[in-house]
Amino acid sequence: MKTTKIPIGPYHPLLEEPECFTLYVEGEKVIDVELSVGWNHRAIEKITASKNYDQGVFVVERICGICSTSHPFAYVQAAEEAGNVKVPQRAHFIRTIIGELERIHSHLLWVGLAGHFIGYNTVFMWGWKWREPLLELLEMITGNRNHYAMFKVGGVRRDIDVALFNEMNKRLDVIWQKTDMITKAVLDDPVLHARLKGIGVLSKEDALNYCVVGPTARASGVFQDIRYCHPYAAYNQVEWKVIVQNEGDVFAKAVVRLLEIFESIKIIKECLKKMPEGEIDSRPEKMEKGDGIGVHEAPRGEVFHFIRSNGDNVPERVKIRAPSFMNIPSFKATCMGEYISDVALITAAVDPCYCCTERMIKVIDKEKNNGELTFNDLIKLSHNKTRKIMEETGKEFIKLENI
Amino acid sequence: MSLLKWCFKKSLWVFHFAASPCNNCDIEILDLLTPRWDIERFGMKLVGSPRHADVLLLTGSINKKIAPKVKEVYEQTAKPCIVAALGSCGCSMGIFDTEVNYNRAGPADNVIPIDIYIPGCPPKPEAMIMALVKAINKL
Amino acid sequence: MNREEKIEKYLKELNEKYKIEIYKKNERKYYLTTSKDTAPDLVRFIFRNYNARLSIMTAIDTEKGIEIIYHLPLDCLNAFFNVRTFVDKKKPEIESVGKDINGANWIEREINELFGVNFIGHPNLKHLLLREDWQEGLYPLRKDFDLLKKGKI
Amino acid sequence: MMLILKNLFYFLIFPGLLFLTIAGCLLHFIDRKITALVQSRIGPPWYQGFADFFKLLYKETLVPKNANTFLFFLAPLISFSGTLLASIILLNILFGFYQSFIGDVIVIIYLLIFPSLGIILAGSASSNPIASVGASRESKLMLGYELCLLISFAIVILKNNSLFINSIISNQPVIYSVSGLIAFLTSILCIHAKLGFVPFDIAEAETELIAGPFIEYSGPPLALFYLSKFILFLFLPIFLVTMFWYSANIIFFILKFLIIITIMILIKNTNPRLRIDQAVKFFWIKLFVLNVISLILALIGKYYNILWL
Repeated sequence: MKTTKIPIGPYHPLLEEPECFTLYVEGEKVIDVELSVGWNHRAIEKITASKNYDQGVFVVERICGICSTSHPFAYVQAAEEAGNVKVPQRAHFIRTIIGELERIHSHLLWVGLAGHFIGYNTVFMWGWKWREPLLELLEMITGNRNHYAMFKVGGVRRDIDVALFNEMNKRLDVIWQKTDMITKAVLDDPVLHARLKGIGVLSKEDALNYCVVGPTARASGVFQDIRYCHPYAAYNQVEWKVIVQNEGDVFAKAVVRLLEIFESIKIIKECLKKMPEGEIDSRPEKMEKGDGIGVHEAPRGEVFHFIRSNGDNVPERVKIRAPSFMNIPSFKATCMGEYISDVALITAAVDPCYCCTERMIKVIDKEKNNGELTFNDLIKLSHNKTRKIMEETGKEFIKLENI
Repeated sequence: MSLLKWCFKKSLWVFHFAASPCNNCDIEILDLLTPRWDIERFGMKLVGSPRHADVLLLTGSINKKIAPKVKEVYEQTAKPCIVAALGSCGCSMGIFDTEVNYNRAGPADNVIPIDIYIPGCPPKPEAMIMALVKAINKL
Repeated sequence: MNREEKIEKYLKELNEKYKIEIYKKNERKYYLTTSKDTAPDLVRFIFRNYNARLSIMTAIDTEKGIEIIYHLPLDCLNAFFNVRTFVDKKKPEIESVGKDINGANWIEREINELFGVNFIGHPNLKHLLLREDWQEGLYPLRKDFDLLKKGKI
Repeated sequence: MMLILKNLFYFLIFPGLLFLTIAGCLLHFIDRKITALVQSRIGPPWYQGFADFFKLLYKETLVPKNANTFLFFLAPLISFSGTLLASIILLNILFGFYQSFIGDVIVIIYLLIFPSLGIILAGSASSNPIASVGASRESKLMLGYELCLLISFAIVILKNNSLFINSIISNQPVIYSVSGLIAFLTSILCIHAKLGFVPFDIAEAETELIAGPFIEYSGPPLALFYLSKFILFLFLPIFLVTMFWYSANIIFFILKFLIIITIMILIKNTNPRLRIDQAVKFFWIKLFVLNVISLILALIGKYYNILWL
């Protein structure tokens, strides 16, 4: 069978962000995936190491546009643990509300995009239409549609006044019905079943071995949710349940995300009821020496920040790890043996956020020195690549090591 | 020729092109297609390949790795085309404009000639539509 | 057997098996400092037996050499085990964990690229982040990285 | 001399190029407007079809370095000339300017292959691996729906036992028989796939293969491709109405034409894109069996000349 090499990206309408993976394809079936990332590296760790704690929050917020409150959430918690700063109770509740509002609009965005990837543009338009009132709500509370600048070491920058409470409840009820409608439309549509079920399956062992996080892991039966396992902010004062599916295919990931929207709405409503009075910022003066780890369950998984502070107001070292950094290598396990038209959907099922991952590099062909490869060059290239793999591994195609 | 120029103004095909952004501007571009801010009213359509494109929406502060690709795609688009730098990253490297950033290849106009600058992080969809309308009148 | 006893049992086990020095930051974060050669086995032991998850490895450029911390969250026990080792700057080398924890592949490639730590036995130690033609021997995140002679464009 | 002028008028002005382009662009506008309204958006202005087409003429043409330039420029010409010729023949016969010659149904069916042929040629001519995958998908899809289309046309010819369009028009419309109805519905799905609308737009699946075979085209060649798509969207429903459901006066004819258009747009907006193997399976297993049954029914009907069967 003639194998052709399909370079997808770095510029492809399917992907908002640049990321390039090369598929080795036999006819329509994918036999090998080569991942190249690195288009987005903006040296954020080096920049944050030269900014003090207040400026750092703004830099960290601009890592990713969709989860633009997850990184500050983790950064601020890491700084508070490093310099053991106290945070008032009301600030905890406001942080939980903003975190959950962002999870809803991020999941609605994903549902729309998934619909767009399989050509179902009406779901794309609906999903994004019901996301607009949410962004307006966030604009009312924080002043900006996406980069909220709400968080600060030691508390929150702005308070949510009581007048907004019933406005939030009204909009959340509207979103509850609409997501209900979308979930019914998505879950029992036979064509969607045909397109989503049984493709890109990530088994539980693979999920554990690749250390995937977030909905990708929960869709493969791994019980892991940072809000439940390592409770922080106000998540342990509000009861909600973790959603786990076992099939591990794209359909399970869609179900996990849709049901999580309902959980988030429940969390916000309860937080609004139980919101205590009190001031929202503990205005820390000095930071003690020490290390701090901050984790937060972002819409895509666990965001991890590590800060080492040496007493003055500039952190000595900031380590940032986005959820997609662990989820993207799992393409290797899920894309093998699928059709090209499914690969687009499988890579999107992980809801990769390449700006978060900020780890992108392009594999340049050494001998040709990225000269213009003609069509039969491509075929020759993938031929000897597959032959090399066949000899090396003795007829076994999947090589997990060289990602 | 004025008929063709009128047609060019009335049907701009937009190609979105992310050069190491924080993908907030990319999501705002997609917001333009949704029912709330429908740019199809002005005849604009998001196309997949630079060959079909008239407007090049460049988002993000370009890093060293992506700079050659930016030039490559710019040559690939059929002229006459408008190039728009979107967001404060595109206009002036935004928050990443420190000499500490070892991986920077400068804001957008270091790499390709830019016609429109749309500031804001992220720029509001209304701001983007206003910028595109201004670009149309400038043609 | 509730949370604290389980953690105490694990720590006692680790203490006998490996030569480690335990520092308890608060009741959820534990830092285990060991030497360069026992760290990978310790990490594999924790990963396999206590079904922990390798969240990330942090590398920090300190006077005592390059400090590498393996962060292993134990999800069912709401605790973080962080294994800390030091690698000297002249010849930074450590055995790779990537062979049996697949998630660690990219993490080690990134540290190798930004700090220059060589991971023995890593299957595919190429550039992950920077360009292919980045100047050899120039590690951006090290303290002595001179901003003037940045990598050639 | 007068004859040449008359023919030129028929070819270029009335039922020919000008009329087709205007009607095609208007139809394209109706299609996009209805899709926008379904998605609760305000659609494009009425002149959107013209603006898109003429703007592409204004752009420069880029040819990839390794592409086979002769084939690269031949592909749009083939696809455009095929659609134009087929629609001119049919419309002239319908408007009574030309006499329908023996076997003109066969000629039109033969000319309908040209647009898909043009797309496959375009895909393989431009040296882009993505375009070649698009071309191979288009050929697989064509294998799928051509068979069912031909069988449903065979039923019509069988029932009217003639190859003249005039006689097909003059006889009683085929749709009022069971096998005719089944053939009509399956042929709607087949032309849906020929036009490359959403459930079957696998060849130029926008999110997977960027623009499929058209990825390397820009400027006038791309304009020709889009124009042939517009004209096909106008011509194919008219062809179906003449074959299955012809009615003399214009108002009923246009009404039936609009019914087919709305059916197609509704199908387009309400379901996602199928994978190539699912699409081909759908055509070969589900539709093919249905067509064979209706063919047998038609044969029985013919033999025992029961009219309703």
